[in-house]
Amino acid sequence: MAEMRYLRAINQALSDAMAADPSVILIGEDISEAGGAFGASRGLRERFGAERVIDTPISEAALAGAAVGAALSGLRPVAEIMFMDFTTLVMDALVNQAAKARFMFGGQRSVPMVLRTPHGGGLGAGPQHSQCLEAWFAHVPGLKVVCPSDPASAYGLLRAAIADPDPVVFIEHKALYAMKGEVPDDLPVMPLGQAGILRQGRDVSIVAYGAAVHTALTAATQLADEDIEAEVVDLRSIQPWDEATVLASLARTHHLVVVHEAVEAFGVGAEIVARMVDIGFDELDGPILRVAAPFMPVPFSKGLETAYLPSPERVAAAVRRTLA
Amino acid sequence: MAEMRYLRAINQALSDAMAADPSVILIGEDISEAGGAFGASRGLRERFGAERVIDTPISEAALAGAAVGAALSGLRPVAEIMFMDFTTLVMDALVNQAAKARFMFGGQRSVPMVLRTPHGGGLGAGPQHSQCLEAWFAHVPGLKVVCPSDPASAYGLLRAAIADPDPVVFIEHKALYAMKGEVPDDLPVMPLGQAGILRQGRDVSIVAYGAAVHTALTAATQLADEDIEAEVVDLRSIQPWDEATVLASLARTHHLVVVHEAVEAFGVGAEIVARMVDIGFDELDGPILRVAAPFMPVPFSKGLETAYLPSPERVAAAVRRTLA
Amino acid sequence: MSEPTTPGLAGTGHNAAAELLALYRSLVLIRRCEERLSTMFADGEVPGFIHLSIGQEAVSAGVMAALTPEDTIASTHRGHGHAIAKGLSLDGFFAELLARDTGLCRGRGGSMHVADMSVGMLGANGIVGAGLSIALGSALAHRTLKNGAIAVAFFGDGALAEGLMHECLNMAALWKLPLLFVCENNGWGEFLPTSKQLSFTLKDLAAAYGIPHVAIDGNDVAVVAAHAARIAAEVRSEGPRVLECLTTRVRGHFEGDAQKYRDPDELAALSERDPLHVAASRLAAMGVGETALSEITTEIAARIEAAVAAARAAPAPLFEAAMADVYTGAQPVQGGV
Amino acid sequence: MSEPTTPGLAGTGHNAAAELLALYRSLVLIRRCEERLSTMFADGEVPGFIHLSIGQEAVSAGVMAALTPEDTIASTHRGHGHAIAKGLSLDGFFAELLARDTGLCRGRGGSMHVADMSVGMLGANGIVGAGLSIALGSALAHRTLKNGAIAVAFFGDGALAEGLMHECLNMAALWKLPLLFVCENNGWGEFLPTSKQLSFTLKDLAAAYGIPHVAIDGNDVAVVAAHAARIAAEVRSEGPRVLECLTTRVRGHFEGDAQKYRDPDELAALSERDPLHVAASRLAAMGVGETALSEITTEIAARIEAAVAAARAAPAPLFEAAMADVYTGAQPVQGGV
Ligand SMILES: Cc1ncc(C[n+]2csc(CCOP(=O)(O)OP(=O)(O)O)c2C)c(N)n1
Ligand SMILES: Cc1ncc(C[n+]2csc(CCOP(=O)(O)OP(=O)(O)O)c2C)c(N)n1
Ligand SMILES: [Mg+2]
Ligand SMILES: [Mg+2]
Repeated sequence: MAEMRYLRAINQALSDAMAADPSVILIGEDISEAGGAFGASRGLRERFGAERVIDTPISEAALAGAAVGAALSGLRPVAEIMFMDFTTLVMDALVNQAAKARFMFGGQRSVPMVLRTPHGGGLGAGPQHSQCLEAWFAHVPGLKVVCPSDPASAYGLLRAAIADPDPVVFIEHKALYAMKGEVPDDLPVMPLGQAGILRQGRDVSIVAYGAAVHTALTAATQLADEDIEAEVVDLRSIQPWDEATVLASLARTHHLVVVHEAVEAFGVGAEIVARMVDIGFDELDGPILRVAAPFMPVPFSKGLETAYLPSPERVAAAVRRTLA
Repeated sequence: MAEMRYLRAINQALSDAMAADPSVILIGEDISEAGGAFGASRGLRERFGAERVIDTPISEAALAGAAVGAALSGLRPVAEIMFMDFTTLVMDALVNQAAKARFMFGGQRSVPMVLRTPHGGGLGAGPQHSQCLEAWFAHVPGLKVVCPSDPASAYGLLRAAIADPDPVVFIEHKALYAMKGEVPDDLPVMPLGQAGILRQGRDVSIVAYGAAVHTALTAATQLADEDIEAEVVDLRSIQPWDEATVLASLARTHHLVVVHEAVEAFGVGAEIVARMVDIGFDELDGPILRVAAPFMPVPFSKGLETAYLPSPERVAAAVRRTLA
Repeated sequence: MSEPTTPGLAGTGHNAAAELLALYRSLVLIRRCEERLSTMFADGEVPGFIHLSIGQEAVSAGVMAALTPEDTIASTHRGHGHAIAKGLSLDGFFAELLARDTGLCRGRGGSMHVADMSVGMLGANGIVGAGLSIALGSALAHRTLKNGAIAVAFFGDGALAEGLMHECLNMAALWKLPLLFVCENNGWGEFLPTSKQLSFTLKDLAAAYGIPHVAIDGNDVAVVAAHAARIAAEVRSEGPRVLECLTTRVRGHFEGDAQKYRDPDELAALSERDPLHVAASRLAAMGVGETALSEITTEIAARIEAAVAAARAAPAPLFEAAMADVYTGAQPVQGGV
Repeated sequence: MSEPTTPGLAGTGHNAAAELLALYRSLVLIRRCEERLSTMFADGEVPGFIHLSIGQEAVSAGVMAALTPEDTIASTHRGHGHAIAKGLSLDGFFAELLARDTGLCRGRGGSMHVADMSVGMLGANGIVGAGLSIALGSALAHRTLKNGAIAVAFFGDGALAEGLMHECLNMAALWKLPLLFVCENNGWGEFLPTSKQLSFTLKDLAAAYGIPHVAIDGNDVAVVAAHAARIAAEVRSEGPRVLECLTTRVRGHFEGDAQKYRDPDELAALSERDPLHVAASRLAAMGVGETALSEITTEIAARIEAAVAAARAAPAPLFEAAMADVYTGAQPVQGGV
């Protein structure tokens, strides 16, 4: 085991994937000479050359579309979109091209590309630099969506995403970049679509992904003081997500709370609730509750943003409510 | 009461809104000289002039962004995007600009614009001309989302959307354009955010919107033969949606099925289920089930598309399952 | 519209005639396929929307003659001609248009999504302009893989207004990619002349990025082929080029469009520029007589009938198999049907 | 970079001096505000990201001098200068940057979203290029409403690569809109010189659409003001124009950026082109002495300190009030907190 930061784990995964497969290229704005706005590709130009670590003009639509064309033509491009908020500019490439190519061409060819992008608030970056838009992508057949919560899963899932034959939207959380965590020495790949149980508990299941996993863990610690034992499930993959693990946890605890930083309404949590109500109805001893952002753009002011983001206190309150 | 087609109701609403308010303009591709790809703006150039019914180049991003700028500068633009699939190109204008302007500028000004666009399958138009993407917009604070099921609501809701101070995504269904229906002679405006109960029933509530309302009504007729009385709720508005009416219906029937044509996973139905599980848990006598499209792009072949689209049979089966 | 350049033919004598005859064959193949589709569409046998390239065949035939099988193309909503000229399977084409399981896309895509990856045809596209960035990426892949291939982006004059046009021209020029931009300038974007949509010419736009541009008569396959051969070689060794083909949309925007918005005189005048007619005249001047041409036509008609018959007899696609095409290998767990 | 045009000043004699002094005041106001913010940012008092326009003030001051209060502007991530020169409330500005309830955007937007609709400042923008289409729509509104106003789109040279640039230039030219495109060409897009991002010049691009373009020294406020006055009048009566201002980004891309990627010599050379320095020299040549200038500086410093003090004393925004700003009037029912 070694300690590694989340950002470094991503950098290492990119580096290892490029070393292992010469068809892996990186493409994005300020990713090459500058090493990425957040530093995810630092040192990779030096190691792999400017032909494989490509700085683009400020042309998101074309760079994402180019990733699709390159993936159809023998490369495994990893595109970076600097903030998830800017994925508004690449929706056509992702949704109408990447996601559908395999299906609409009758399975002739897959589109092995990854689009990496950071989401989330906490930096006072305001309404256009903080959004969590993963629910959009999870709603699109043909895309996979991943959102790691710690360095080990950031490394393992990114390696899996790059190796995957289909297009993957790989979502990082800006506020986690500096987070340190234990990573096994052999740096294992983590399969897409598998959740992890980070804490076991008999009373309630809390399902979360990305930075919200830590909110859930903190809430679980607080709840333990009240003799409520919460099981915390880290979803890791959002599309496909690990229904079986969530259902099994629900079958043990009979209570479920879903937590994420994205807006609650029409968010990822809604699907988890709806699916559990469908396939797990008989297991339910209380309502499934969601703790997520209110229906508001991410505000700039620190005070507003703190009130906006899901807190351990709100998670604990939801747990108490469903147990009541 | 007069009979009117859905497409004609939209045309009439545009015409009446333009006559009532000189600040209403229409902007889009082939909407002026050609009267719209589906004919929604036929005759309006002749009546209101080319300055108010504006043909644009094939530049979706700029035309949508121009609608935002015009709305901030004293007009009430109604933009048309020819197929909902092409809204992939206007996400930035809608999501980062229109939706957030009021909030991020501290309430200084509202953005009174409407973006009209048709969704849905049934025409064999294939994967890039048939999608139902309303869940994306419903997830964005600052936007409103409307989807009428018949001529009367198409007229009434479009008038309300144009009069509304905030940005509204107004979704029409291509397969409904030719549908005839009764429209009151005085052509009433219908408030956004209010559902309608199209059929009363004691046993189960079926909630739907757009073309799926007719699937639900057909299913209800079939179920009546089995002595199952279904109540059919036409949501009409998706954001905000009429929780109170849905909850009241659920409180009467204790069973709920949600139907829509969009992909089930992470779709609009998930939110309705999740919300009812939260605020209506004690009313539930069975799982809330969804009937919607499978996780697949809309296929071209008629046979595949028919299997893909929600059918009255699948709705009836879901009703039987939740009642079992 | 820029003034078209009209150079001499690439070769002369016997070789030139043989080459032109091969191009003529390609023209006839596209034309007859589309005419066949038009009839079947009118009969209700072809579902969905179809956009025919009748009148524009010389662009497809001429450009594709300059390409190798490894070269890739990204196409448009009006993509039949590109696909056929690139050599896609005819059986697979008709089966796709008739939504059969034996179709190239197994009935999932239809006209707007015909593709044959095995011949480097990366797909027609329902999104105006989208093929531009796919071709850009394909060109980038060719360069990275050093495989000597080039990519070709086909697009209409209406697509010139899309933002992606600018982004791709800039990136192609900046990176000197082996990318050939082929504009089929037919004067129309759906129902509105592009003169009402564009404040610029492609010639001037291309000049801004320093990409060499040439505008040619896109209805004369000999001209297109000669230019395409020269320019494709430049693209292979030097970088991006723009080839603007002035051409004619004879049919409506899609089948079923009565074109009431078009001047009847303009429509009537189109027959003079009919690519088949132009090529046949050239061939006649070279001494290739009617018989050789009608032999081609007969042979092609037979191939098409065989393909249509095979398509008609083929099974419809199955839903479960379609579900299995969304992702490679195992499906993600999803509720659904 | 195109060769800048450097014309004479608009006027001479007493009037010219008075005009230039007013421009100088605007320069100083922007500079001192930004320097104040820089200090407060370093002290941790200003949250979020801030992009300063130090070195680029002459563009804002010069262009805005040509506008009426009814004219509208759409700005960028580097928007403080535009906002201040357009006359937004200084108290509201500092209160916004400090995230107070008295801020122009009541603490919901911050630096990247400063706006003051009451003076036609339609907002800074966190999305590169997005202001272009907002200005396009605003110009369309002005024309439709026949109010005689014009719209101005500010953008950086990095934004030239966005597809929206092309779409908006085309539409503005096609419709002859009263829209002034102002490019602040500082040679950089974040951390990479735009010479590595662009294969074209704005001059050549604008020429393609037939939009008259002029490139000027954007650090000489007299030059900017003279050109802007002339060009704004043309925009008002004739249609779109492009004004390219060659300028200098003195600070990092955002505060906290150490600019290690920049040549120290290049950075050192910037002081010669400092807009305040250039203006002061011109004023000196016109006989306006140090005293007049330092009076302005002193007065402005006092205004700024008052604004900062008021902002510091102002209350933080309340969550419930913020929720009420998402929509006009009553909120849609939504779970949430
Ligand atoms: C992004 C997008 N916008 C609009 C459309 C609708 N549409 C289909 S074809 C077309 C006109 C295209 O004109 P052009 O590129 O000249 O091609 P042509 O039809 O003349 O071959 C339009 C507007 C579309 N398919 N995609
Ligand atoms: C659509 C989009 N892409 C990328 C970014 C990140 N970004 C912010 S500023 C900037 C550089 C902009 O360069 P330029 O337009 O020249 O403005 P300058 O910073 O030089 O004033 C970039 C890439 C963004 N905010 N929006
Ligand atoms: Mg055309
Ligand atoms: Mg710049």
